[in-house]
Amino acid sequence: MTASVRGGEGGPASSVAARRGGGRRVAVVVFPGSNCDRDAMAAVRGAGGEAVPVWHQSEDLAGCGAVILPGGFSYGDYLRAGAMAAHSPVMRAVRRLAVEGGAILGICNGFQVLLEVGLLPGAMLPNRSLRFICREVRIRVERADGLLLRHLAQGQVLRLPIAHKEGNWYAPGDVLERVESEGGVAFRYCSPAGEVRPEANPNGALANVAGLVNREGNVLGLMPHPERRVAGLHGGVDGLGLIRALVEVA
Amino acid sequence: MTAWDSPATLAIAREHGLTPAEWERILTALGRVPNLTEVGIFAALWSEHCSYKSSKLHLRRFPTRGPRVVQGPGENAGIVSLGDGWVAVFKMESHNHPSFIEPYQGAATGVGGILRDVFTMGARPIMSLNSLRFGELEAPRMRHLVDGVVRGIGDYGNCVGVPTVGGEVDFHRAFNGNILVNAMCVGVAREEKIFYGRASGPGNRVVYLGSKTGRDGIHGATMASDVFDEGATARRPTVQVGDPFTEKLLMECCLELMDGGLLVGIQDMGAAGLTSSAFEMAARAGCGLELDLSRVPVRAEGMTPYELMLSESQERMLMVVEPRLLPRALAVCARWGLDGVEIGRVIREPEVRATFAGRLAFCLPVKPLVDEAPVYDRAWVPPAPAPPVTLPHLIGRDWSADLRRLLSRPQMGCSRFIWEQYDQSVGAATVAGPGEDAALVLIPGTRIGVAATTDCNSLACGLDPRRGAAQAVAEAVRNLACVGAEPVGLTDCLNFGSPENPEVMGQLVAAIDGMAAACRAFDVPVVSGNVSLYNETSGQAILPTPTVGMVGLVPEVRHAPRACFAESDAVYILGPLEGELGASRFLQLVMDMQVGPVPDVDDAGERTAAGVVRDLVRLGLVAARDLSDGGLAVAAAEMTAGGVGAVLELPAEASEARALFGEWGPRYLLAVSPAWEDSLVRAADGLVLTRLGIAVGERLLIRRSGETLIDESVSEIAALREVGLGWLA
Amino acid sequence: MGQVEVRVKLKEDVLDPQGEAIRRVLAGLGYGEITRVRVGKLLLLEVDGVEKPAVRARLEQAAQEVLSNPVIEDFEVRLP
Amino acid sequence: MGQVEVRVKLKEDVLDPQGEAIRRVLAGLGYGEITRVRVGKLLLLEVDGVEKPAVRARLEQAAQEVLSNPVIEDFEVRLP
Ligand SMILES: Nc1ncnc2c1ncn2[C@@H]1O[C@H](COP(=O)(O)OP(=O)(O)O)[C@@H](O)[C@H]1O
Ligand SMILES: [Mg+2]
Repeated sequence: MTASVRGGEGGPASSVAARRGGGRRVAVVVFPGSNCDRDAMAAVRGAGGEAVPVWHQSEDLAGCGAVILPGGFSYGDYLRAGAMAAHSPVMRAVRRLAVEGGAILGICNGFQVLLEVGLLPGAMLPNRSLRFICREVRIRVERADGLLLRHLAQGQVLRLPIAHKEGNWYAPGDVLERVESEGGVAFRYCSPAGEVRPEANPNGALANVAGLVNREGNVLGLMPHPERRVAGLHGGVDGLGLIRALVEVA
Repeated sequence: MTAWDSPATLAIAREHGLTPAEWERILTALGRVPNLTEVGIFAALWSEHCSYKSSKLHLRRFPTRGPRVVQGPGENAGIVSLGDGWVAVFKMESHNHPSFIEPYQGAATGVGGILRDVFTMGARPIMSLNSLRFGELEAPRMRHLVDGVVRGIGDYGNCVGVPTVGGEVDFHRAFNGNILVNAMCVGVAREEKIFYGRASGPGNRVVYLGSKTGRDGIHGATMASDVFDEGATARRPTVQVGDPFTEKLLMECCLELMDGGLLVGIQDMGAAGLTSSAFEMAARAGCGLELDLSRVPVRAEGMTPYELMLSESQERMLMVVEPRLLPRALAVCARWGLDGVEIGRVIREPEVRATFAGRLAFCLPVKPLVDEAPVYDRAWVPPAPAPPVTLPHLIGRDWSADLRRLLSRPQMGCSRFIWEQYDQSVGAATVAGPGEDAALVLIPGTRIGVAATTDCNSLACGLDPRRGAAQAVAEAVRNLACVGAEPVGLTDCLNFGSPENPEVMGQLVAAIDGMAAACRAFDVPVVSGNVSLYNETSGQAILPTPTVGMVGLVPEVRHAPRACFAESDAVYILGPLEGELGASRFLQLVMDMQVGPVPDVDDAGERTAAGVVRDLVRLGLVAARDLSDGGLAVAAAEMTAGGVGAVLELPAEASEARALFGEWGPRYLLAVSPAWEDSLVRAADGLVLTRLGIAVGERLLIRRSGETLIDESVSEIAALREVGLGWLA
Repeated sequence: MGQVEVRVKLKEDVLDPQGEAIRRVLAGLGYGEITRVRVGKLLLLEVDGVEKPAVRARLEQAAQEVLSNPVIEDFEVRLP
Repeated sequence: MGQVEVRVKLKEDVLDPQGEAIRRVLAGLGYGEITRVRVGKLLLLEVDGVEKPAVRARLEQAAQEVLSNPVIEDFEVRLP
């Protein structure tokens, strides 16, 4: 079902620029059960952007050129994480934005939604431990180019919290190969020194994948929560780079 | 005639847990014989859980007033002012029995209930905590219970998106047959946006919101089913299942309704469901309600008024709305995908009357049920003083081995395996979470910090309920100080055995006395709470566990409190060098002795020391840990969690056991960067402050007069602390 | 060796939040004809000696004690 | 109205940690004869007009597009 929309065949970014009204407006989608939407909006505002909540039933993104699909438990994650949100009307607008080259950031549940709609490859399985895991992890930046990753440095190690029960990324062998060869892995779980090792993998994700980016670089999904690390009192600001990049392209 | 409106008898009343005297009282109050549904309603509202009939008399001794108190006990949750127009709304509640029957759903619905108690007052929940008591891990079903409870708490809170940031857990054989699950929630609101559970304004509409009603947790129903049998199909009640997704929608919907000024009053349907919400809302407003029970949305077929009134289906609210605002209110509900259904209206007469299928189902006056519920002065005997004991001669032991033993016990180890299953940072406002002495969470969009901690040493309360309860308050004050917070209010959950046992009643009375006295001493008002009685199996009561949930304030958070050593810190102990060994973890877990006197709280000393620590932490000058469970040795071990060890030298005159493992009293371990040592010394002027050494390297070394008492590597400590609950991983 | 299917369902009267949420989404997508959804578990076991009565009895026991939660669930063992 | 059963199973080559965990627990309890466990979902739907071919086709579609994820799962719709 989702094959037809996989990819995002790279439309000109200019159409996005044309649509936006000058302000750095970032849409934050609110699904029933989203619970990191406020955090995402606060992070956007902190980075100098205007955060625009967009209800899941909306057919458009209020003219925003960038969107965050926030974390949470859309529809309770009662079927599969992100599965039901993938069918919300707003996701049609998100797909359009992807094709037009707008910036899309899926965090945690938002990442799961991006997989469910096929904007990013693979699927999420329950964590290897079968338990919800909330802890700080390190992720290594594998790509530092494109719309969303450009404020990061390749090989840089970020300290961010994870909080999920289904973050065990999986893809069939051929898909994994393609993802790897195309440089689709944006982040991998790693040790404090930046080594990608099995012990550093909190949930069993294939190839320690913590985040993926599409070929065009405008659709990014990750399990850790950058919006929870954007102020000194959060215990770090390692999430700021991503949020800033998003605000700048909005 | 159908069963639900057939006249009741004394026998039926007794099956519902009412006494013959209570039955007489009902007959007098009504001047007629109630029907079955009415007896069910009386039994529910006069139950221990709803009426506090055994404890009420004693609860009156709690100090409940203070300059910050906006709402004391009696509402769905207590409210204290935090300044700047903000208030904290909080409460703690038990879900012990349901969790023992079905741990996952029992714990989950416990969390759901306490969240509703808070958001029903117009507050957005910003954190959850929980206090857990399990039996020995080897006891039947115990691992299953631990696993289920932790998953239940996690799955529910995580899904709703309220961070679970603290709590406590203990294991003792006294809980083998009766575990404790106490959940606490703290919310915040603007003071002018507070809502109350009042059904005022005759003519206003009564609206049912949320999940449909099923035969969930209808208490009296199993016993009463015999009565139902005249043709009607009696069905067994079912276990309540939590639906955190609906709860999340309900929360957002209610907050939007309240923010938009669309409600007159609102209350969740908690224990005793529609019964308690209807009668309590009417009682608070001095009005009455008229309900059409046929309109209650149902999930199961053939539900009777009896069942509709007593169902404890979760995620349901009762609201009162002005008629002119009703369409707008219902539109908000619809937008959140929730069914809002008008089921009645407010009436002037102080009674609740309900029709069902066009017939009168019941008509009961509000006052006798709520305000005039029975209050008992149950017989009690003062707890016997803990027998004097001669402590063993404690010198020259292998103290390192003792520390290792302590750290590897489930009671003492790191509870990481529990709290890693909780989302601690959703909300992006958690400054201090599990693993620190207290939690500290910012009010969204501000730098105002709200701190919270739960505390109770069940063992100490078993030995000396009065002092044990007082110490729980003191411990909470110390824990708050360690994150820089001053106490502003307290909620409690009093978990005891049967009040019909004079000894248990004596424990309850003593614990309330101790807690009340300590609250006065620390100027902390009690604004909400919960009593859970009959916690026993085969006549064996649990250890008395009066859990304290204390909320603190940091007016402006500038620094995240730290709880670990940093390289080259100077390490001090503030307060007496030696603690007391009575009721200590050392005696319990190393010497296998559950004995000893529990000391009185040193009110003045605690207040002064807490004030000093609080100020230093606020300024970001020290890392602080109070010396409670396991004393100095364990606190120092915990402070190595950041990877840095310490070399500490105890003064020659210190008794080894009491300095290393003594507990109680205003004692803190402080780590301060050398640059701030002078400030620390000045701040502690007039208090006992002893420099013990420095934080350095990767070992924890504690010496006295050149002799090494403890020598452990930091990594070994970390590994040991994972042992106790490691099986959960 | 044979494949055994253990079907675990919530008891009829027990609330099924999952099923209800799924039903709502389906209704929103236009599948109004689906009027009720209940979610259960399907456990597919590979079992040695499944033809032996003793093994079959043990499977019943495993389903009751491990695979289902008798407080809220019913189960059914389907042998090959 | 009829009861429709939608069976959703993980694809054969996808790791099933839950199934494996259950197998281990069973083995620990002495049920060594259970050599493999796979966990799937059993969705029980009540459907109006299930006898109509159009409705049946729509059920297939719902199962494929909503109830299962083709990357990791297979599904089967069992009509009454
Ligand atoms: N059941 C629980 N839920 C959440 N956090 C817990 C739980 N049990 C313990 N914790 C956390 O673990 C830490 C250590 O607990 P404890 O030893 O009871 O602390 P303290 O002695 O300072 O009160 C605390 O930060 C506490 O919040
Ligand atoms: Mg403490």
